[in-house]
Amino acid sequence: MTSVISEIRKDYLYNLMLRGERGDGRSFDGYREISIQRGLIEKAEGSALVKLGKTQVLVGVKMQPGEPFADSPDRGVIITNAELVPLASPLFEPGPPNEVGIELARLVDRGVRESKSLDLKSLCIVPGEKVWIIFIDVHILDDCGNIMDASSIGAIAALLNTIVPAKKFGLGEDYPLEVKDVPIATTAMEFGGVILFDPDSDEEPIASTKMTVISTADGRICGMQKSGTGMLATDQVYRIVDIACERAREIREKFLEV
Amino acid sequence: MTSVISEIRKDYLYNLMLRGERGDGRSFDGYREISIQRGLIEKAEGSALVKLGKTQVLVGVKMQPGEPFADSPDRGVIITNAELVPLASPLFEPGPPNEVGIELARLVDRGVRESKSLDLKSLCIVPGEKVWIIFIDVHILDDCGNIMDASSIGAIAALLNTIVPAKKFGLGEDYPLEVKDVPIATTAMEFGGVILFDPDSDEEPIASTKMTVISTADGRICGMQKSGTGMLATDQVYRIVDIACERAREIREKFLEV
Amino acid sequence: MTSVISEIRKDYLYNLMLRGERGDGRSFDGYREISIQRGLIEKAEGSALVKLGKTQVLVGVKMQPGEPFADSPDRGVIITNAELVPLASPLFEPGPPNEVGIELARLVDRGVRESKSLDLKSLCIVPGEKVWIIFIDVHILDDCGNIMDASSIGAIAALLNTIVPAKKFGLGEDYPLEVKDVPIATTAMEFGGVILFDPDSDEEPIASTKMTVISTADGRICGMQKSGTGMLATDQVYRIVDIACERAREIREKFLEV
Amino acid sequence: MIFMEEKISFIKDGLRLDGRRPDELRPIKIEVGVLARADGSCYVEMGKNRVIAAVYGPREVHPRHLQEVTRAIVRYRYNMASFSVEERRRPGPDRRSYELSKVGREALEPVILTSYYPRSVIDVFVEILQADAGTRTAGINAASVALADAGIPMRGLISSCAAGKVGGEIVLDPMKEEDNFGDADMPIAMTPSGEITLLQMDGGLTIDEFHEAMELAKSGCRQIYEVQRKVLIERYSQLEGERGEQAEVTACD
Amino acid sequence: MIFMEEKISFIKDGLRLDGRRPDELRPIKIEVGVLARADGSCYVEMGKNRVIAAVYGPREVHPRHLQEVTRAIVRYRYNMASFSVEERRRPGPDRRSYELSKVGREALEPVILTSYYPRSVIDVFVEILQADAGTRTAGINAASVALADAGIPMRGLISSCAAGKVGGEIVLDPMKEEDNFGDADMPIAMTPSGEITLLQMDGGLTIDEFHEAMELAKSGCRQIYEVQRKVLIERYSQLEGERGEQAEVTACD
Amino acid sequence: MIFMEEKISFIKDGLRLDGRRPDELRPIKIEVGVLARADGSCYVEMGKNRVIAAVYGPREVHPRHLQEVTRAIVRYRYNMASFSVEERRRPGPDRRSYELSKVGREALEPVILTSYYPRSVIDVFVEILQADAGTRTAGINAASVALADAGIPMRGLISSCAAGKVGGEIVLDPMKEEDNFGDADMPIAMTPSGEITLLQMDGGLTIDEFHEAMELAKSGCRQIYEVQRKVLIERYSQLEGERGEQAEVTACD
Repeated sequence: MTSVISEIRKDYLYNLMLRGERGDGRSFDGYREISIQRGLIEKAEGSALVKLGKTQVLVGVKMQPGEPFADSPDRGVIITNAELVPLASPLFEPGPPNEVGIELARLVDRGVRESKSLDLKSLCIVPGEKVWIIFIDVHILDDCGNIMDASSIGAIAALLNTIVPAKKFGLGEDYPLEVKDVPIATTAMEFGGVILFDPDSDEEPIASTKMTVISTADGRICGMQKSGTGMLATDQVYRIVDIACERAREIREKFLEV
Repeated sequence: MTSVISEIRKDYLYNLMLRGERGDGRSFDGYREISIQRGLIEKAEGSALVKLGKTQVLVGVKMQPGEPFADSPDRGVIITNAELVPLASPLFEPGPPNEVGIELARLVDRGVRESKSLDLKSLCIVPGEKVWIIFIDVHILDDCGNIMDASSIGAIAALLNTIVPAKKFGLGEDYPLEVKDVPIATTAMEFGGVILFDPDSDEEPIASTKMTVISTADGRICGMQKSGTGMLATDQVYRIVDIACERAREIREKFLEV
Repeated sequence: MTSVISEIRKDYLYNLMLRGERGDGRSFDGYREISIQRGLIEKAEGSALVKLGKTQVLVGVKMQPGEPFADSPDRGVIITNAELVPLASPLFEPGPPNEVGIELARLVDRGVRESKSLDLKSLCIVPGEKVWIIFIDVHILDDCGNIMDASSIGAIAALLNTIVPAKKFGLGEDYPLEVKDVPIATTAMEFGGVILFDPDSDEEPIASTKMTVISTADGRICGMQKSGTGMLATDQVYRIVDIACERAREIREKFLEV
Repeated sequence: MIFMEEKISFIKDGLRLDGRRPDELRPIKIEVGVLARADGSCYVEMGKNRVIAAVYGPREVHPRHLQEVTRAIVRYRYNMASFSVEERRRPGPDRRSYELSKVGREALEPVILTSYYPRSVIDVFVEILQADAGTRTAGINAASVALADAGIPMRGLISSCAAGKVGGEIVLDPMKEEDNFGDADMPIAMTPSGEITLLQMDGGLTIDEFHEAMELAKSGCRQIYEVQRKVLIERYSQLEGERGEQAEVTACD
Repeated sequence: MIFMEEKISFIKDGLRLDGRRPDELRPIKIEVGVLARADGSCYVEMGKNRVIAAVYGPREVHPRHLQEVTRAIVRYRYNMASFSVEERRRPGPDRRSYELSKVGREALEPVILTSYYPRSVIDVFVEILQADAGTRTAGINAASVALADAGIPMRGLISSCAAGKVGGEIVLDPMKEEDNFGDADMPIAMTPSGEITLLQMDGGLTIDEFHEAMELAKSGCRQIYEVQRKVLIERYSQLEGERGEQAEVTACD
Repeated sequence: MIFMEEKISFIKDGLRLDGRRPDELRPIKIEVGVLARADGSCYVEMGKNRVIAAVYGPREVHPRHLQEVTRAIVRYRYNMASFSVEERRRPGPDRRSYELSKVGREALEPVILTSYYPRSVIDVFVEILQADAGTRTAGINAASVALADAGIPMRGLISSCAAGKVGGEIVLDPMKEEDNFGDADMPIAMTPSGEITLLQMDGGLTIDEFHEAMELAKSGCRQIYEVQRKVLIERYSQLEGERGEQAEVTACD
């Protein structure tokens, strides 16, 4: 049953694509509507609820003093975690993160880290002893496709909204967390030679390959990840990267510039 | 097979109840025989083997100095755990406690804690640094019904029997643990409008609802928990609470008064 | 299918044994060829790749300063672990060590420990505070039978090859780990009254009982373990022990004497 | 009940620390149909608590051996987001969540007509996004509406609310400070006709105080029921009108 | 073997620290049929060791794929209560319990007629309530009697006992101090006809000492076997008489 | 990318710290058929990396519900030995190994003709015996040859290699220091005809640098492919000749 329906949907979407169309009328490189609601979780130091079409992701940032890693005694610590809770999709199961959740968390983490959006040295309190630990917790609420990009937007939006809770720990007055760059992940999928950006939950199951590109405000690439069991020609990769950086710029300017 | 037999037993017990009777001849609010053997485990600071009819529960209390919780630096710590080991019932499985075991442990813990039978402040050794940790370990040996009440009786009996091992840790002479109240849990089940106390393992499977009431020496309620997938009318709840406090008083006076 | 083939093999091997023969032409108490390659893993403080026939086991030794156990404050710590990774056999599964892996690790550990081949007191750095932790990690690569003996040989060979990394931790110059004895485990299996040493992967499945004897350079026994669901007559046990000590002596002299 | 060093005066001039009367609920807000993937869903705010519930099913049971021949099984998972509390908590269930999942399931199952769907499962997932005392009752209220939204046949909605004892007085719907430093906390859940499906208590109550707390908690449940009902009615009329829009109703007492 | 700072004199005037002769068992007490839910059960005290064993089965195997077509599988779970040792241990199995569960199963399985019950499982659960050196042997002794009590067909009872080397001498059934500070420990288990089903050793023994220890341990097993047998005979005659009473026999040496 | 206190000069007189040119691979050594139990196996050294891969299958799927009706599933397990890195790591998978197992599988699956073996599984196990930057690519190279050795039908071999940016320059196959203190790392895998099956990047690259790194990494893959091919050809001719011997080819550049 399921497979019959999915075959029919696959055919339908494929025929649409041959005519240059998508199920919801978007262009191949167009994104669904984006909205960002910051500060929903007062108990978190920063938070953002991102809606990307019907996809909903809530990101909370918590901060507390803790020990630095031995190999970077004068730098703060970032810990990123993603919960793909079964509330969000019939396909998610309870339990510790599986490889999809782990890959998502590690990609979000890589975006924040490699873009150098946080100055980890400024998060040192006492070198070798006490630094700020920043927990970025991604909580998927409704998976209607492309939770990767929604999570990435949510993470940086929550960080932009974060107040360092210095007072609570006797470390002076609270102050806004300094964010030096705004990395944005954009994801494309490939199916039958066609490249689509921001796939929704109808399109994702027919993708053989997805590719995520994370780019910074100055147009540099700071992270990439191909996933899925298909392959991409080099020129497809180059094209995805070009469009990805362009889309990231638009999203950054529209929603996240301060 | 199993379900045929259980249907027959259900019918049989139901018909008995209509005539105001129980399988073993007890009244609806009567308890099975209780015996308490203290001090069986010399290696524990306190211990009690409780027999409630054929149900057997062994509770051991161990004490050692440790760190207090950050939010109560001048108070001792109680940690209660219950092991429903597969030795005790064909229905128990090896592995970490499931929700039944966790609920049991948390209820036993609540009885000790909320009755204020232990003066946690007197268990502080060095404020903020070192306090007594009290481990209450409930080991179910034979589940012939109502392990909740047997465990609750076992816990307080073992505490009443506990010697603080001060000498072993260089903290002066050993002394008996001070116990300021004797909380007793009593459990009723509901089936077809009838309320039975201290259900045995024949009766428990037909219960749609159980309710446990924990009460203190001065007749106050210090804990309650409804469990099971049925519901109770308010007057049923009130009736259970009244009888529960009465039964608890009898058990306390007969077995636990010092 | 599998069981038909295994029945046939069992018959074949049994008939061979009746004629005093083994599948590969060895005598009943003969070992397969042994080769030991030390130092393959430069990142480990000591390492040895042991080939016992086609069986391959890689043992790595790592050392780092750490806390002593409370009940032996002036002694180093040995931690032995065995990974029966699924690369090594169609019968191994991913996941934490099962009882076979645990038994193997504990036997290897017992050999090193009970033979007193390491002077744990000499591994103390600051009594009660800092001692050397020695990790012996056994990594099975190809299980063609008798991984027990291969692991035991690998462990002591790796230890004989270990350089204490004092410099890395600011504790003076590096120096070779002192090894005071060379314990060797030898394993026999029993089948239909016949005792075979060093069973290969064709022979192991038909064993009802195995017995491992670990002996030291001076011919003392420092560890024994019977395993499997069969039983042994006392004179069988005595015979195994005699041959085991003899075989161990030969292996020690040929491969491990320094 | 955490210990308190200084005596807090919880009630002053007949009003509580947050300005409520002893028998007054915190502001409550309920939205239904907030998630697209779930079969039914509901978002609830009770004071600063923010919880969301989703229902999936009836659907196939995995693993199979949990399947029941004559009825649907009900699963209920209470889960706190890492960022929902003052100090970040490690993700994953702890002993408290196992207990709250059990009592949450047992609060709802009595009204679900499970015999309609043999061999299947009804999954209820409750996520606590922000916690401020009373998450178990807020979660049950959300789950109850989400079950209705998913079209699961029920004997009635379940409404849930706590009563507590603070500063010697019985109060409705205790918030964080009252829960932390109060003398007793008693969450209940009930059907529209007043049958009790959840009852827990810890602290210390005399029998008389217990009766008073019970009646107060029941009155709280009745008020919550009215909001739940109103939200669902609007949702259905709206669905008949426009189809697919979200309903939102805010009610304070 | 833990290390010892000062030399303890383990044997004085031919007697050990607890007054026993070198070839003397600790007091042993065996009760059969001590649990109502289990199919067979047994309580054993050997010195200060207190262990209880239960047998369930033959019964259905879960999960199914563990099932064997031609015989019953045997499972054996050795578990220590948290309060059974000097310093409280965390509940749940550690590496030692996995090993002891394996060797315990392999000590008993040789005498169980597993082919009588294809596709089923015989579950043996051993709980160590108090530990004082020798829990594995006490557990095997209890499990063996519990198997008989459950009516599982066996070729014979298994009896288990350790010999050790302390202060240069081979002794029977070492207690805690002798185990901690001794030179060798060698637990064995055997059938009534003397076949070895468990054999472990750690420490240091010459071949001659090993032979001596083996013979001593076997004599210990024979003594234990007599107690096991006596208890079971009384149990059965009692069952024929009164039905359902518990049998208790205490025997020292 | 770990932070570096002092500026290291990564390239001096056109050569890197280990004497390589920017577009030069580390010495590579490949052996095929190194394990007797596995259906296919391969040992690879790339610089100081030592990895071994085994393939089992096509074989039955356990647990069953993972089975696919129309094709074989592919499993890939990347595992580091405890002693493979500078500081001993705890055994068992961490988040990094889960990710590398996923991308490793996705690098190989595109060329495996899985439809030939419905309802079965092809298991690929990669053990990192010593790690020195580039273990994921070394593992994929080994796994690809092991698949061929196991006779699994494939559209072509997969070859894998990284390019990086260090000291402002794009270099091939970064070793440990270059990876730790460099500006970017970009591992790829590709088919003989140049299609990309793995692509990861972290650090910072302009679009132009990215193009340069891509072309360089592809040239590295082509060199590795030649070694893989040569080793397999020797293996097969050898098998035809002597049967059962091991093939070994060492190639640098």
